[in-house]
Parts: sequence; structure tokens; C-alpha cells
Amino acid sequence: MTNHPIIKRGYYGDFGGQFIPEMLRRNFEELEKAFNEAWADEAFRKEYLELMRDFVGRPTPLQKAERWSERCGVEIWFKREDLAHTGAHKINNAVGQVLLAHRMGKSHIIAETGAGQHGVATATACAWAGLPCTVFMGADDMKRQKPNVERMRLLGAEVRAAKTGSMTLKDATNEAMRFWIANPTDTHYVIGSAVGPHPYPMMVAEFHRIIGEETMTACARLDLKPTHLVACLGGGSNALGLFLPYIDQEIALVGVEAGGESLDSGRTAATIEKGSPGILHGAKTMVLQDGEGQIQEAHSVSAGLDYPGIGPLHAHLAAVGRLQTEAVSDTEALKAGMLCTRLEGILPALETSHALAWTLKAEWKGDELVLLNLSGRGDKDLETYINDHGRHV
Amino acid sequence: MTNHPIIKRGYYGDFGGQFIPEMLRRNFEELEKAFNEAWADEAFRKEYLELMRDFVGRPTPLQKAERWSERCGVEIWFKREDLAHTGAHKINNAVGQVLLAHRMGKSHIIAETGAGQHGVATATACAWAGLPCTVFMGADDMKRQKPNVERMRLLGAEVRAAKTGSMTLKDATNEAMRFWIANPTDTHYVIGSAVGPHPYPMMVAEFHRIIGEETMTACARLDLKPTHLVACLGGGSNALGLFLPYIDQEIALVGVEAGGESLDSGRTAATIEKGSPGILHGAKTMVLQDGEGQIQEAHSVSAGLDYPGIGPLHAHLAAVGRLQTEAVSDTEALKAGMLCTRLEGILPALETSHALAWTLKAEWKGDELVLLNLSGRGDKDLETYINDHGRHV
Amino acid sequence: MITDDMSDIFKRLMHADDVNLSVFLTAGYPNMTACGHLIELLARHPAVSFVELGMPFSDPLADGPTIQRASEIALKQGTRLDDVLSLSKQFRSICDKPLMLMGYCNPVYRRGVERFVKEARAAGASGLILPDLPYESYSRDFAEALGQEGLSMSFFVSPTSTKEGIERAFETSTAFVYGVANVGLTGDIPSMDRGDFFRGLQNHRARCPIVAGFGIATPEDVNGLTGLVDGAIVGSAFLRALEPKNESMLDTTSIVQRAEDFLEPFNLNLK
Amino acid sequence: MITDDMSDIFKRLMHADDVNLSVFLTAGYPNMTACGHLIELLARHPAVSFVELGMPFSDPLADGPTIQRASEIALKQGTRLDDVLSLSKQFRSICDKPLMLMGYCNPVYRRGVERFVKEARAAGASGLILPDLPYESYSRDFAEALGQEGLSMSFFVSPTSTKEGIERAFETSTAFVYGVANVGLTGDIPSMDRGDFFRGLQNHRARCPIVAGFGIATPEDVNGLTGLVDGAIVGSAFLRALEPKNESMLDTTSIVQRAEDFLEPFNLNLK
Ligand SMILES: Cc1ncc(COP(=O)(O)O)c(C=O)c1O
Ligand SMILES: Cc1ncc(COP(=O)(O)O)c(C=O)c1O
Repeated sequence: MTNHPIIKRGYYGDFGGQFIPEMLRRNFEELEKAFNEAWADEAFRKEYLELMRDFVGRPTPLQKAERWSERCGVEIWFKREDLAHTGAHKINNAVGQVLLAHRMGKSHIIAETGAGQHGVATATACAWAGLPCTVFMGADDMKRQKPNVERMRLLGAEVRAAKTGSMTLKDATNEAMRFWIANPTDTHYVIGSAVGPHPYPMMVAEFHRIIGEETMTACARLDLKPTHLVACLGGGSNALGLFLPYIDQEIALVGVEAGGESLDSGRTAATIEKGSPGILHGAKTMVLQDGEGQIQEAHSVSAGLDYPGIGPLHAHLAAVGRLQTEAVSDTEALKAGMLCTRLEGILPALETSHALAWTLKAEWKGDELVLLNLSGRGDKDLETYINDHGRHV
Repeated sequence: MTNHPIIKRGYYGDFGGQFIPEMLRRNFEELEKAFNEAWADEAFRKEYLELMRDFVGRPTPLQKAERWSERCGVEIWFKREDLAHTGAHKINNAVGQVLLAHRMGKSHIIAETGAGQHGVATATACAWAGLPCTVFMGADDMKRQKPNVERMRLLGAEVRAAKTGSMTLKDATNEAMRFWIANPTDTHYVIGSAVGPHPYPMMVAEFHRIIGEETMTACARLDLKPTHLVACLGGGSNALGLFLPYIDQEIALVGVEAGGESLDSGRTAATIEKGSPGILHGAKTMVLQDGEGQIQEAHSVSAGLDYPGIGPLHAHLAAVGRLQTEAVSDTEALKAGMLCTRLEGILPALETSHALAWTLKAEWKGDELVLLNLSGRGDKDLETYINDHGRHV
Repeated sequence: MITDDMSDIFKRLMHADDVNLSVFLTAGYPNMTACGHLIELLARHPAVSFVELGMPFSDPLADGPTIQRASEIALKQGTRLDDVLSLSKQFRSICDKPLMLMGYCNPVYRRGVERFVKEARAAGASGLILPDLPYESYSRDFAEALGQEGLSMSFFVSPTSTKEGIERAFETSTAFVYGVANVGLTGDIPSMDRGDFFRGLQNHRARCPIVAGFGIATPEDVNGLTGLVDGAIVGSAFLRALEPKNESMLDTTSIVQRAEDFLEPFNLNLK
Repeated sequence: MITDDMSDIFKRLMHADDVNLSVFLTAGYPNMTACGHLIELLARHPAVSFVELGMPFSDPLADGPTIQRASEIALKQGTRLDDVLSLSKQFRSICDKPLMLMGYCNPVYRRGVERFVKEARAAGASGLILPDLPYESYSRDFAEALGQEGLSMSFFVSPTSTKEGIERAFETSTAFVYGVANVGLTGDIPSMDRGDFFRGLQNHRARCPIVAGFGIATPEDVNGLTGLVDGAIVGSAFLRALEPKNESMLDTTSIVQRAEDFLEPFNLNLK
């Protein structure tokens, strides 16, 4: 709910807010109201949950990773979001928001995308709903992620190149916002992670809460008492989805950021570790910026973590010491992803490989019980893995 | 069970049998015995079912395809095998056989693969089990399906090129058999469809029976009374998986073959429609052959249907009139696949698109209720779809 | 609500019969040298009543393509906040026309609000326009500092603004209310009836002048608003006029010439 | 169990002290013309006691790479069952050595078992070897026809054969039992102790001769089996010797020459 105790007037502690132009204010008021109503409405929840089950394939398994556990020296279970329709948790939010947009009478969906995962998820939800969809994507990303561009087109979406700035995710987000400013009444903007102005961060998190809820149910069935929840941090949606129901419990929350080439190389995406408070895409959060307050480009081998901001809820949780953040380098992530493939028969998304890599290098006593959000499958990253594999063989 | 009433001494009606060299006879005796014992053993079933749930992500949904139904003029539900781990039903059999091999004390797994789906599934199951795996693949197919080759390698499997004959699936199967002849004691051969000598066809079908069983359970919950089961026919495993529990009920079973360029072009894979009884890969079944009894190459846009034989159980069911076979051309399948993507937000495997295409062109009265096995996802076929899309836009 | 301090500066605007022309210029565009000449031109130009000086930002999400690109070019050339301030100083050394610094929150917060406001005042700026600044942040972080330094602040109203939003803008703005003359972004093609929108704001006008912006490109656009607004900002159209289309258009003289050519027709507005 | 008819033909094999050499040749390989000369060579060659003539098949799953490739080449050149039969006829016109037709079930079934057996008999063949033919199919489809025409059939025993499997092979075979001298495929490198295997079969030998095959390449291989088997089949090694390695090795004379060269050392086996 966007009236969660954590929220005060659109802020999560010191972070969050709505740093938006007046032209969008009505949209945000409308959206917050509509989401709160929908989320409190049994019928809406039922429709959402049925879609999660029948279209998305939920619940996803909670699987003991036998060989991975052995390698890490601690018991680790995977929450298998890689098995969700379109290959990652992203679809939960896309479906949720498209349902909401439909309920609000919106006739056009827009979204931003970096590597294309959220774009594909949104285009998928729109195809299902029969709603026209426009996805903004950095012109550079479009070149790098051609197959996902084509996939969105097959799904009936229009893909528009963002040709400004670094021509990547950050700029695609700007373009989507601009389009929304220009088309405020009929359009809904489906943000792809727990970022942006309130109520997006909490709303996106709520649409992913099902990850944590299923995990709790499975733990109860299996009589597991987890001590650690681990997830990678891009914008923070898969992490929050897992963490949300556990937030008031005594359990360690670990968010693994993309260290990029290395934390001190300047080529990093470790926003909490290396960033500072700032305002980006309408919210106050931790951002990578220079002394002038210009947002810097993020760098990660993983396109889904390659974002110079982070959801404001994470910024808050980290600031108050509730969230432990860790960073993992490109090389560590690649290695971990390939090791997981060989040991568990699961090719993880490069984003996920960051979380995996941390469990490999963390110091465990051995009596912990770790639940790791296996946020997505790595089919999209096959080429990157292969090229890296080739380099090392 | 391999002692199903349909089976008489390894024959399914007139089809089946064990046309194998003496060097493999002991293996087949062992295998049949081991499978019958395992399948009757609660503990084995439990382990298999737990893996189906926790590793594979079962049960897969049975989803009403609203917009597809509307387009076809009849109510159609999709059994969502595309959501199974690695993207198709194939994993059910791979996991089942690898478990069985493990139980038999085998220390090496081999498999054949065409497009790579079964190879990836087997390599995946082997990675999970920690068993070495060798996948035979036609040298031509290896070139065409490079990403799947790399994926198998990332999974730790060795991929061996079959350089004989047409250098495709049929030849990879020969090579796998030959390797098994040369290494009969420590190796288990995981066949990828309901083909080959007894007990493979029935064993593979049994490992896929879970598809039909889940469907029955879902139908009971939803109070659905299906009149038609529809599936594409490659070797026949996804179809049998769905059909098996329904076989004695009053319900139409429709198997859709790959017509290729056209049924009469000679470039087809419609084995039942255009073939004749013959012996291939150790079983008597319907095969594409010339007047001399030489096996002919099959042709289909879909690599997974591109096989000049068919499971002997299907040959039998078709011969006795229990199975209705239909054929769909390359073009019809491509179109149907793209339409499904746009209407339902599901990019189907090209194999599956054949089943979809038939529901588009079949004459429905409108009061039927159709369950279609959505056997796999089309990520692997993206390029083919895109090229075709490009041609028509 | 216009403050006492600002009343002096903007009094002229409110009581003019014609629409006062304001020009928007991105600091550091097309380069610092040319920009220095341009700010002087604007300071001296009789058609120009006041100026918006854009503070370039990496992620200007409320701007259209032209202003985005101008920001990008300025940043690529290394334009810093200090450069913005020195352009303001240069402007103030020539004229006493109002000069508003327009930009996004983050660079300002990064500098420190108090420090920035002091520096802006020292550089002769009249006020700030920060389209992504929420009212709460304004009250908490800006109001006092601005008041102390006698700087003003403008907020926006747009065709999608609620009644409360309009009320709040006129209540809080201390220079003028920025009326979005277009559903869309700066520089976009008009897609609404401007007259209707501004007619609806007239009963607020007594409290605070209205300046129209977004999509205003020609003297006709400006004159079309006569009687409805106190000023009109031309931004993207001006920047587009400066864009060098070939090699020979790169030198400063040629850039300034194009600016003059662009402003020429607006002279007709002058009585 | 050797039949009366066959006893004549294979009597010699059973009572010889030395191991009888049999050569395997794929019909139509390396082409029909050369193959005709080769079959004549084998018919006349003193070192060769009997011959296996391979009937090429598209999917020879019990064969190693050399024989596979030979089949493939023969088929590509259009070799048909009729060509196989005419080679058999040609052989029979020269000598009365046994000639076994070796192949896979499907082409035989496709022709019709009865028709094929009649044709084979007419072409002078002595019997059939079909490695993928199950015993049940043999009993149901072949036994009677073969008996009527006086053709024999050989079944296999291998190191993985069960006791029952061995029993059945010696019980059912009417020419000789084909003993797989290798765990592996025709042409593979030896990977087992042949002696052990064949010693284990000696108590069956009275019922039916044993001929060793798979992986037999040299006179030493053949001689190494003395006392253990009645014959030995050289297949892949012979075909490999025929393979043209360059242009000049393509003509028939050169091919036949290489066959003679290959067989030459086996003459030493002759008393
Ligand atoms: C599989 C996967 N995991 C994680 C992420 C990171 O995003 P978030 O932090 O919002 O979960 C992405 C983003 O594309 C993703 O595709
Ligand atoms: C998704 C999918 N469906 C169907 C098939 C056809 O095989 P079968 O008839 O054994 O289900 C394949 C084979 O690769 C496949 O990948």
C-alpha cells in the first residue's frame, strides 16, 4: 500500500518524494488514488492474482540449491523468478500496472527499457490486454539488444529510440516522462523498477511483494527459518519484492550492487556504495553524480543494473542500517553466473549473477540459511557469458 | 508403465519393437527393468515429482486464451509448457531419465539433439545431477544453432558433431546409438522424444504424463469438459504427455504434423500423413522413405519437428483411428506463431505454432472446448520469426 | 503572491498592454564565448523585456528536444554552475532587466541551496525557476533563503493543473506564474487552445503576473496572447535559430547575427 | 543350429585349423564399376574364404565411421538393391565361396521379405546378416522363406550378451554366429580381451561355427584368433585401404591395386 507506515507524504524516510513538473502532478495524484483503491479492492487483487497464476506461472518454486550450497559452505535456496513468464520477475509489475491502467481507463501504455527486459514484459502484458504500447529505449541500447527490440515489435509494441544524452536507460526514462507530459490524459507510464516519483517505488514493490509472500509460504511448508535474504540491486524491484513481507522481521537483508570494473574505477553502478543523495527521475535517492550535480553514467556488464540511481526505499533502508549493501565486480558476476550454470543447471541473468557472486565470497559461519532471489534467466546474456568464457578458456 | 495394456512384448499394436543390434540388448533389458521398478517405487516418484515442482517449476498453468479463442471462434485453453525450466516440456523427460540413470548407477549421460532443445534440457539435468554429459548434434545443426551449442557447453556438456549422413538430428541419433554400443555399461542414453526402441517410447511418454495429469486436475478445479486435445507432433512426446491420461476417454486427440513447404512438395515432415511403415532408430513406425527403404530427409521450418519418423505409439493410435492427424505448412505455422505473440503475449516455439495454426483453420461448431499443449517458448525461434516478419512487412 | 522586492522588478510587466517578450538561453550554448555575446545581445535588445538563463542539466526531463540538446552541448563543453553565474553577472553589468535562472533541482541541492541563492544574488539574478521542485521542498529549503536575498521564484500552471494546483502556484510564486501554453514540452507544436486556458486564469492575474511559455515561437504567437498574459517566453525557437547548419555558421559573429535576425521581427511589438 | 543346406557351404570353415578370412565390401563403393572389379578380385583371391557384401543403408546405426561413409558414398552414387544383387550374381559366376548379404532391416522389409529372399537366392547369395533384426521378426517373417530357398542367417553374440542371448544366437543362426570381437563398432580400436571372450564361447562351437568381426584389421589380428574361431571378417580396414587419397588414386586400376596390396599379407595365412 502506498500508505505503508514507512511512507510520510510520499517520502520514505529522507528519500523519495515527487520531483516532477506541474504538468504531471494530476497524473500522479490520479495514479496514487487509483492504485490505493485498486489494491484495497478484492476484485482487482483477485484478477491480479489469477493472472500471476495463469499467465505468469506463479508461484515460482523455492528450490534448495544443493551444489551451490556446498560450494558456498552455507545452505542456500533459490527463489526461481527465472521461471516466470518472459524470464524474470519484471512481469509481475508489468502485468500489475497494465491491469491498473486498464482499470483507470487509459488507452495507451508507455514504458522505458534498458536491456529490454522490462520492455518485453510490458509489451507482453499489453499484448495480453490488447492495449497499444510504446517502449522508449536508448538508441545505443537498441543496437546492443536487437533481439529484444524485435521481440517487442513481434508483441505489437512500438519501440522508440531515445537519442539524447548517453542514449541508454536513463535517457529512455527521460523520454518516457516527456512523452507522458505531452500526453497526460490517455497514457499510463509503466515504470520498470521501484524508482521514480512516489507512488511508483512503493507501487512497483507492492506488485512484486508476491515474491516474498510466496517465499514465506514455502518456508512455512518446508519449516525453513531463513537468516539472510539476498538480491541484486538494479532499481531495486526484485529485492524489494522479496524483502517487503520480511521487513519487520529479524532477518538480514542484503542488496548486491554492480561494482562494474571495480568500485574505484569510476566505471561502476554501485549507487549506494559510491553515490550520494541526489534527485533523479523525480525522486530523491542515492545517485552517481559529479560535484556539479550532473548525473554520471553507470557501468556494469549487466544491462539491468546499469543505472545511476536506486529506488528511494533502498536508499532509506540503507541509510537507517536495515539494508546491508555489497558490491560485486563484472568479473566476479560473470564467473558466478557460469559456475551456477554448471553446478545447478540454471543459467542466471547477469543481474542475478551479482547476488550469486556475493554468496560465493561472503564469510559464512555455516549455520545461516540464505534465500537468494534468482531474479531472472540468462538467455539474454548468453553472448556475454560466451565471450567471457571464450576469453578464459 | 511399460506394461501398459497397449503394449504387447514391446509392441504398440503393429508398431514399436526393438530393432537393435545384439550389443545393446542387455542395455535395453536392464533399462526396461530399471524403469518399471523405479516407476513403481514411491520414493523414486516422489523425488521425480519434487524435482518437477522445485527445479522445473511445475505445475505449469492451464490458461484460458481469451483473444486466441475469439479469433478461432471456439474456447481454447493453453497448457503452458513454455514456462517449464529451459522453455519447453522436454525437461520433464530429461530430468526423469537422468534420475533413472543415477539410480541405475550410470556415470555418463549421452543424448542426441536437433535444434538443441533436448540437448539443453539433458545438459541441464546433468548439471543439476553432477553427471558428465555428451550431446550428439548434427554438424549442420551445430552451425545453425550456435547459441544452443554454447549453452550446452556452459552447462558443462560436451557437444560432439555428427558428421555423417545429412548431419542433422537423424544422424545425431545414429551417433548416440553408436556411442552407446561402444560404451554400453557405464552410459545411459537419454532419448529426446517418444521414439526409438521399446521401452523408450512408453518411458518418455510416462515422464511427460504429468502434463496431462496436471491438465486433468486443472480441468476438475475449473469444471472444464474438454472435447479436443491438440498438440504438435515431432517425435510425439509433448502430444503423448498430454494425451496419455485421456486415452481411454471420449475426447478427440489431434496431432498436428509439420507439412513443411507443402504436403506434396517432397519437402515435408508430415510422417504419418505422407510416410509409410518402416524401421528407423530401432522401432517400427511411420517413416519418410523412398521405394528402396532409404530414409529421406524431413523438411520443416521448425527444427524440433524436422524428423522423418514419429513415435510408434502415435503410429499405432493413428492406424487404429484414435489419433486424428493434421498437417500445417511452414507459412501457416509462422503466421500463427506471430499472431499468438500479438494476441496473447506469448511467443510460442515454432513447433507449437503448428498446433496453433491448426486451431485457426479448423472448422469449429463453437461449442467445443479445446486444450492445446503450448509445448515451448519461441525465444530460440526469434530469428526465424523476425526474418519472416521482415519479408511480409 | 508577489513579494515587495519583486514588485519593483516585475511591475512593468504587469502593467504593460503588450505582451513582454522573454528569451530563454541555455548557458554555455552553443559555446561559452558565443553565449557571452548572446547574453549581451539580449541585455541590450529593445524587444527583450527579460531573460531566462538555462542551467544545463544532464537529465532535463521537462524539456523538449531542442533544449535537451542545448544542455547536452553545453555540458560537453564543460559548462559549470560558475559559468552560469558569470553569464548572469555579465548580463547584470549591462542592464537591469529581470533574469531568471532556470534549471533542475539536483545541481542546486548539490551546490547547497543557501550558498547557491547567495551566489545567484551576487551574480545579479532576479529569481529561480525549477520545474521539478515540489512546493514542500520550496517551503522547507528555499523560501527563507530566497526571501533573505530578495530573489523570487516562479511556479507552473498547466492545462492539467487542478484547481488547487492553480491556487497554489499563484499563492506561492514570487515573480510570475509560468503558464504552460501547450500540452506537451517546451518547443512542441501547439496542441491546445491557448486562449481558453489563459482566459481561465484571468481572475488570478491580479495576484501575480502570468508569463506564457512552451511552444511560443513567433511574434504572432506572442501577440496572440495580448490581454491574456503579461509576458511570453521564446525558448526552443530561439535556440534552433542559433544552431549552426554548416561550417561557415560556427563563428561567433555568425551566431550572434542569427540571434539578431531571429529577434528582428519581434521589434514590431515595440511601440 | 546349422541347417543341412548350410552345412555344405560352411563345413570347410568348421574343420579348418586356420582362421578363414572373410572380407566385407560395401556394394557400390567406391563406385559401381570399381566395385565390380573388387568383387571379382575377392572371388578369385586365394586368401579370401568368403565374403560379406554390404547393402548400403541411409542409417546404419551399428556401423563405425568407415562403413557409414562407404554406405553414404554408395547411396549418393545411386546404388540400389538391384545393384547389390547383380554384384552377388557376378561373384557367384566366378566362384562358389559363401557370400553373405549384410544390411539393415528396413530396405529388406520395404522390398518384401519373401521377394527379397527369392531374389537373393537367384543372385547366388548364401545368406543374410541383419544386425537390427529381432529374433521374433526373424521367426515370423524370415525363417520359412529362408528355409525354402536354402539361405542361411547369422546372428550376433557380443561381450555384453546375456547367457540366454548367446544360447539363442547359436540356436538360431544357420550359417555361423557373428562374434563381436570388440566392445564398440566395426572398425573401432580394440578395447577388450578378445581371447577371453572367444574362449567363453568354445563350448557352443560344435553347434555352429564362430566368425569374428569388428576391429579385425591385420593378418596378426586374424592369426591371433587361431583355435578360437572359424573365420574372421575384415571390413573397415579393407574399405579404408580403398579410399582414394588424391586424384591419381581415383581410377579403377589403382583402386583394385590397393585392394590387392591390402590382401597380399593375408596370403601368408595360406598353407
Ligand atoms: C533478471 C533481472 N534481475 C534484476 C534486475 C534489476 O532490476 P531490479 O533491481 O529492479 O530488480 C533486472 C533488470 O532488468 C533483471 O532483468
Ligand atoms: C517446444 C517443442 N515442442 C515440440 C517439439 C516436438 O517434439 P515432440 O513431438 O517430442 O514433443 C519440440 C522438439 O524439440 C519442442 O522443442
